[in-house]
Amino acid sequence: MTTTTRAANVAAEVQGQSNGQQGREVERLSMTASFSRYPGDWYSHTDLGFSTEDVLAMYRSMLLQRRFEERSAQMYSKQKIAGFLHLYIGQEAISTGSVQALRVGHDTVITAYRDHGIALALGMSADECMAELFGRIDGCSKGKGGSMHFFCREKRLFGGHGIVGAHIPVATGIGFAHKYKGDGGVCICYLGDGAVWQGAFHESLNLAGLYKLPVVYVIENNQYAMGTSVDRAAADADLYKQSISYAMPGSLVDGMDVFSVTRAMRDHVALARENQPSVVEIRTYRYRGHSMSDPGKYRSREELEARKNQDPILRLKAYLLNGGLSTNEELDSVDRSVKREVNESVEFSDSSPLPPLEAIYDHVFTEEGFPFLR
Amino acid sequence: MTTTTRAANVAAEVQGQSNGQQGREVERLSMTASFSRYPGDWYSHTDLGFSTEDVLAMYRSMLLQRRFEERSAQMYSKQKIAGFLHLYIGQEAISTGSVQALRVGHDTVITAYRDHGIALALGMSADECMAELFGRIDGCSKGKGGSMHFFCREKRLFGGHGIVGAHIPVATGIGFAHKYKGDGGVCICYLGDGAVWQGAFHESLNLAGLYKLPVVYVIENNQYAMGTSVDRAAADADLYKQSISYAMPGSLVDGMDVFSVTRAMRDHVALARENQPSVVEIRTYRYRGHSMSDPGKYRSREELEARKNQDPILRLKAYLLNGGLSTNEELDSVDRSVKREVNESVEFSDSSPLPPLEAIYDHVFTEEGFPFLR
Amino acid sequence: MAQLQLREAVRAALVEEMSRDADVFLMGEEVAEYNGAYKVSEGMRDRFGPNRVIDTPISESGFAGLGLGAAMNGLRPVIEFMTWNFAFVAIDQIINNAAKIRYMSGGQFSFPIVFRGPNGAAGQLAATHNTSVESIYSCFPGLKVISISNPDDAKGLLKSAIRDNDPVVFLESEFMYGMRGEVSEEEDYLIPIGKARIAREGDAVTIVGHNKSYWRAMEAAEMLEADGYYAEVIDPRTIRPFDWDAVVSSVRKTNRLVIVDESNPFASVSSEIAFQVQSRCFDYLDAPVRRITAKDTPAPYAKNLMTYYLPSAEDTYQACRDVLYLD
Amino acid sequence: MAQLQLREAVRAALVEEMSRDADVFLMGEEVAEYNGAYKVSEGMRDRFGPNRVIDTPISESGFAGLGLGAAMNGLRPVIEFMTWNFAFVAIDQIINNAAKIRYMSGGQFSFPIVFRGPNGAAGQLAATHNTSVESIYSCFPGLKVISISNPDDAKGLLKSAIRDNDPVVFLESEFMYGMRGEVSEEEDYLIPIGKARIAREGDAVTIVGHNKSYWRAMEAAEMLEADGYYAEVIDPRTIRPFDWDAVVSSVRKTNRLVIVDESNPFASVSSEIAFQVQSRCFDYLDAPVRRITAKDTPAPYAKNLMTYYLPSAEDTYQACRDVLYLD
Ligand SMILES: Cc1ncc(C[n+]2csc(CCOP(=O)(O)OP(=O)(O)O)c2C)c(N)n1
Ligand SMILES: Cc1ncc(C[n+]2csc(CCOP(=O)(O)OP(=O)(O)O)c2C)c(N)n1
Ligand SMILES: [Mg+2]
Ligand SMILES: [Mg+2]
Repeated sequence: MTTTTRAANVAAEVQGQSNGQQGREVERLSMTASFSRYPGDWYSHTDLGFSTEDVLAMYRSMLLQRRFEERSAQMYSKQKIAGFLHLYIGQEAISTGSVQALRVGHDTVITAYRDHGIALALGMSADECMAELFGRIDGCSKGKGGSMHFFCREKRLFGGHGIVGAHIPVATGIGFAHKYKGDGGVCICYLGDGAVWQGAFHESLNLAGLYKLPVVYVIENNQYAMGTSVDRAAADADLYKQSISYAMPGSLVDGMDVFSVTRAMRDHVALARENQPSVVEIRTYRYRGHSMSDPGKYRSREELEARKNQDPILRLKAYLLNGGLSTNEELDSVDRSVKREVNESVEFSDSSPLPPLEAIYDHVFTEEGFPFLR
Repeated sequence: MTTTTRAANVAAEVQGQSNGQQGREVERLSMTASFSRYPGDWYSHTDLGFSTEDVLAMYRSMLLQRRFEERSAQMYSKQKIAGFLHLYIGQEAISTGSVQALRVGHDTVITAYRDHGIALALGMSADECMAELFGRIDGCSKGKGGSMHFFCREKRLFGGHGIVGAHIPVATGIGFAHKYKGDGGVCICYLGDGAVWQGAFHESLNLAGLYKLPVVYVIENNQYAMGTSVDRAAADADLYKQSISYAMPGSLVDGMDVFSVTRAMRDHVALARENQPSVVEIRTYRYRGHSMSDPGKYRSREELEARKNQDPILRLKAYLLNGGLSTNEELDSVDRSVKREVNESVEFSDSSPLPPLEAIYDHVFTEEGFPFLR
Repeated sequence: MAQLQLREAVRAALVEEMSRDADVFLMGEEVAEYNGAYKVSEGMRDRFGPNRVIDTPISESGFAGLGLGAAMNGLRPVIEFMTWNFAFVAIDQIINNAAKIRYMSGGQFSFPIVFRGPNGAAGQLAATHNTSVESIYSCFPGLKVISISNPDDAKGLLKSAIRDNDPVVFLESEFMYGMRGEVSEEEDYLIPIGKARIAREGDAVTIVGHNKSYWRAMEAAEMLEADGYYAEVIDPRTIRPFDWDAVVSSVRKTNRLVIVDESNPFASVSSEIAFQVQSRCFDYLDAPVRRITAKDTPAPYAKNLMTYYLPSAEDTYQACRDVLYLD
Repeated sequence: MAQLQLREAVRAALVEEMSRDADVFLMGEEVAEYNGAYKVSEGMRDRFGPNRVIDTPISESGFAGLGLGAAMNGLRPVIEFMTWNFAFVAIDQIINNAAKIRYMSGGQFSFPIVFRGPNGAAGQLAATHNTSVESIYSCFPGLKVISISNPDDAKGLLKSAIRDNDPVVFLESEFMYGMRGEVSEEEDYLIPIGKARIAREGDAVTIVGHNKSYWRAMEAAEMLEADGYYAEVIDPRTIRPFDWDAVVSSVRKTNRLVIVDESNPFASVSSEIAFQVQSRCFDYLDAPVRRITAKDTPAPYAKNLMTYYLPSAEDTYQACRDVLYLD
């Protein structure tokens, strides 16, 4: 782990000892694992080589995700949007922070159904994202996917996936192809704390470790899988430790600080570029219910409020203001511009056509003229 | 792990350190795992409370498995037996050793398709086992299962299973039922080194750890899964370490010494009786090919010969003779009696009838008169 | 008769059977503290405690297999899949272990277990969240498959399924959980597995539909009645074993069969019904067996496409008119 | 024409396509150092190196998904399942990811991938090792399904499958790997996906059979010829898309159809063929469509039971006589 210069690496050697007698050891029990940690409030923007503009752009990115989703929640109540709508609100530092570590358009990204944030952070337009939620042909998946299935070939967002855990092997293969082609790309695979307990996670990590694939497995630990808190699902709730079984580096990151996420993801992406897969657990929090129908009775109001005080956007705002990098006026105008973009995306989507009925047969196969049963 | 009195327990604390600065720790990275090891040539029979008769019985148990399988290999070439035939030869110390830790008929056992050894060690008769291989109605599974699917309700052998890894969740549930019913039983789940990389393993261990189930997961590491050596399948070839991710105890055991196996299994069964699941990796070796059709080209003759020198049966024989516990004559007569039993089982099976054709519809459902499509 | 929502009827069956038999337990994602993703198990954890109403991690293969082991070792598990779409990661446990271990053991072990959850379309959830699985599980001898269309059947058949000593795949529906209907208050109300329900008598055409499709069949029958034709509507309720006699006698009377089946068409339950009926009613059929199914595509998200995707009452009605040679 | 074993024909297709296109690779359990559990890939690791012929751990879900990701990111994987029985633990990857992601992405990503391996009965291996999976995968729009019966088709169709830009489920057979047959030596021998082969012309009855069942169909046809009746035998070769025209025109000529299908009967490929034929040939059929399938039970171990379990040429012959009303 030569690249994690600023993070402490702790290597543990657990050695078997003979059973109270000496000199009769048959095999030595040993275990090596390395861990890093990326606490919050640790890195300054200059530590990370960011200009003021860079930081403002990150602020805007996070705010765009926030406002986009607040607006889509409204549109959901107006029944402009249907199906499931899983909001990313509270987790925006992860998407925005990790994009700082990527070569967008070259490196690949794949995630689960809570995918609006990463889509916007990668630079997909609010228009195409909102239109997808509306189920219109200008949507990023042409109205075929909806909220859970945002895709963008150009930005190399490989989805948006709804079966918990099922995209993890796919990520492993995306990384495999990077290595096979030697294109220098890496794949970032986001997954929820709940997805860790699918067999697919275990199989994928072993394959990645065995074949030395350029993949970073990022566990977005927002403390809950629907109503189940991590400790009610996990035999061991420290998810970063999962890396040990595959002889991989693992890190624990404060996901409420976009700079910590940036630092961690840069380190792990650098490892991946050297074909060392790894695990990153980013601790974050989802403010909203699991999806629109979830009243969230499984947690206390106090817990929620306490977490909201760590809001990644407010935190970055305070950083900008306290550090004299920006002013309230400037940040207000960012807010206005973001709101305008989101409002326009709603108008855009409202006027985008529904797909024609015959489009139901499009995109099943690449082949034209497949003889469907009718 | 209060019960593993004779085994050394090593607890490792991996603590996160601050990143070169002090007093700004956000979270502490910590990891606790305990390991034990059970080397060979370590335990005497008196250490384990065995009488000479006990040891002779263990010797006979192992020899019965060996001769039974040598004979079934012959019967396979004579086409009395068909399908796959996976021999356990070389691994007999595991079955016989672990049975010493069980309350047979009360505790439950489940394994994969390499199941003849454990069946005989549990006290199933050579007759019913051989008849099953012959596909006759007196077989332990009435000719429905064959080599891979030995079952015995009475001895609580829950199979013999052919889909790699698929019986591990079943084991977890067998253990669940022991705990639910409060019957004090524990379940031993044997699996191969190759089965570790199925997702089912990961899911099961997490469930067992979370619900605190009385299950011992025993990895029979015979170095190969078909032609794939452990290091060609594993990101980390120390399989006992898998226990860490589930905050469970793990042990490494010399599988060529029946006493080491006994000691380890007693300790782990004791843990299970206190509802602490655990992982035991027993290192062993399979002398024969994976199944009858495997010429075993993936390993050298030298490797094979070196391993044969550690033969668990020869080792116990030497122990018996060197320790003056038995004589060549006595052991020869054990051999003769075993051979007789095996020969008789062949005769028995040859004269056992084939199932009648209408039996094809039996045992699909418990219900009588199910309206099958015909 | 009580008026219950379908979810309440399912719950009533669970509660009655768990009260009756301490070996019955309920396990699945969010069934306990959350009271069920679709509130089927509301209040059950409080009533039976956390040892009998058990939340799981998202490990379908793991907890489906756990249920099987528990069944093999003397318990009677009810395993809830949040939806049947999520059971595909666990299908090996169901079609290899649940369906076959009893057979391979020569009958020594049995599997009194129910796998249940909502099946089929559930709205604009796109391709992976709208699968109808009945034909998949019906393929495998060793499983019983039940698919219910109303609260009364839900209660009576789930109770029978829990008492059955063989593994049962029990298919409900998100869309129908809120549907109210009369439910028998008979004590120990058990509906036999394998018996169809003749929901509406008629002589012009037989319409077979299960689960949500049953309602499309009923709507079509009403439309047809306006034309002066009486359709006989059959809800098979159990897919395996299928009540062939019910369908065959009806077709021998009406000489026409239309099947509504929400599955994708190829090798679906509708295909099997067509095979059996053409085989058993060859000389009685006055028209080819027709079927209305989901489109031969994955399920789309967009609202209009999703409506188009599903079998409709209109298409069913038109198919009835076709086999009656009315147009 | 070259005389090749079926395994050699499969290998020839793999070798040719891997030589032609560096993006094609082969991955699976024991495919490399062991030269394939059934020696299909013998010598291929030596020829193409360990980066293109790749052994995997026993992680079907993991490496099937890995193949899908690789396909999505520009490669053309061939994923071998040691047998299709072992693909059930990976079925979610195939039926949800392979079949549906392209659709959900609005056509942005495609999956040029072949999943291949032996399917169906393979002898006295008992219930979990003898499953015929064609109807299961054919259920899911988004997949193409090919099932071959001889070396020539194996080569020509596998080459087409590897070049196809959509996911293909390719079904071989342990029992047939050693079977020899003529294989075209045409350069770049491609057989189009979706076209049936009329293996034998006749006018008395149409027999449809794929994979091993094709040979039962041929045997039955010969037995029938001894009686003076000529059966037309059709090997569909591709199950999805199915060549309905071939079967329909044949049945319109023979007025009779017998299907041999090694699957368990319920909702199998035979059911779908029956549906389609009764629908498209209603006025042509002189007898009900008959089918000979595996028994409606799991596969047993005992030799006599296993023989009884599988569809036989005798039963097929008898079904032909039945639809000809000969007895
Ligand atoms: C295989 C599978 N099982 C269950 C579900 C239902 N489900 C959807 S999201 C979810 C919780 C996932 O939690 P987590 O992985 O922590 O992600 P988060 O929602 O917190 O982002 C569940 C159980 C599913 N989609 N797929
Ligand atoms: C899911 C699945 N995949 C593949 C196979 C084929 N297979 C049978 S045994 C085996 C090797 C298993 O090795 P291991 O677990 O080490 O057990 P051992 O044979 O050494 O006892 C394989 C790949 C299978 N039966 N099931
Ligand atoms: Mg979560
Ligand atoms: Mg092994």
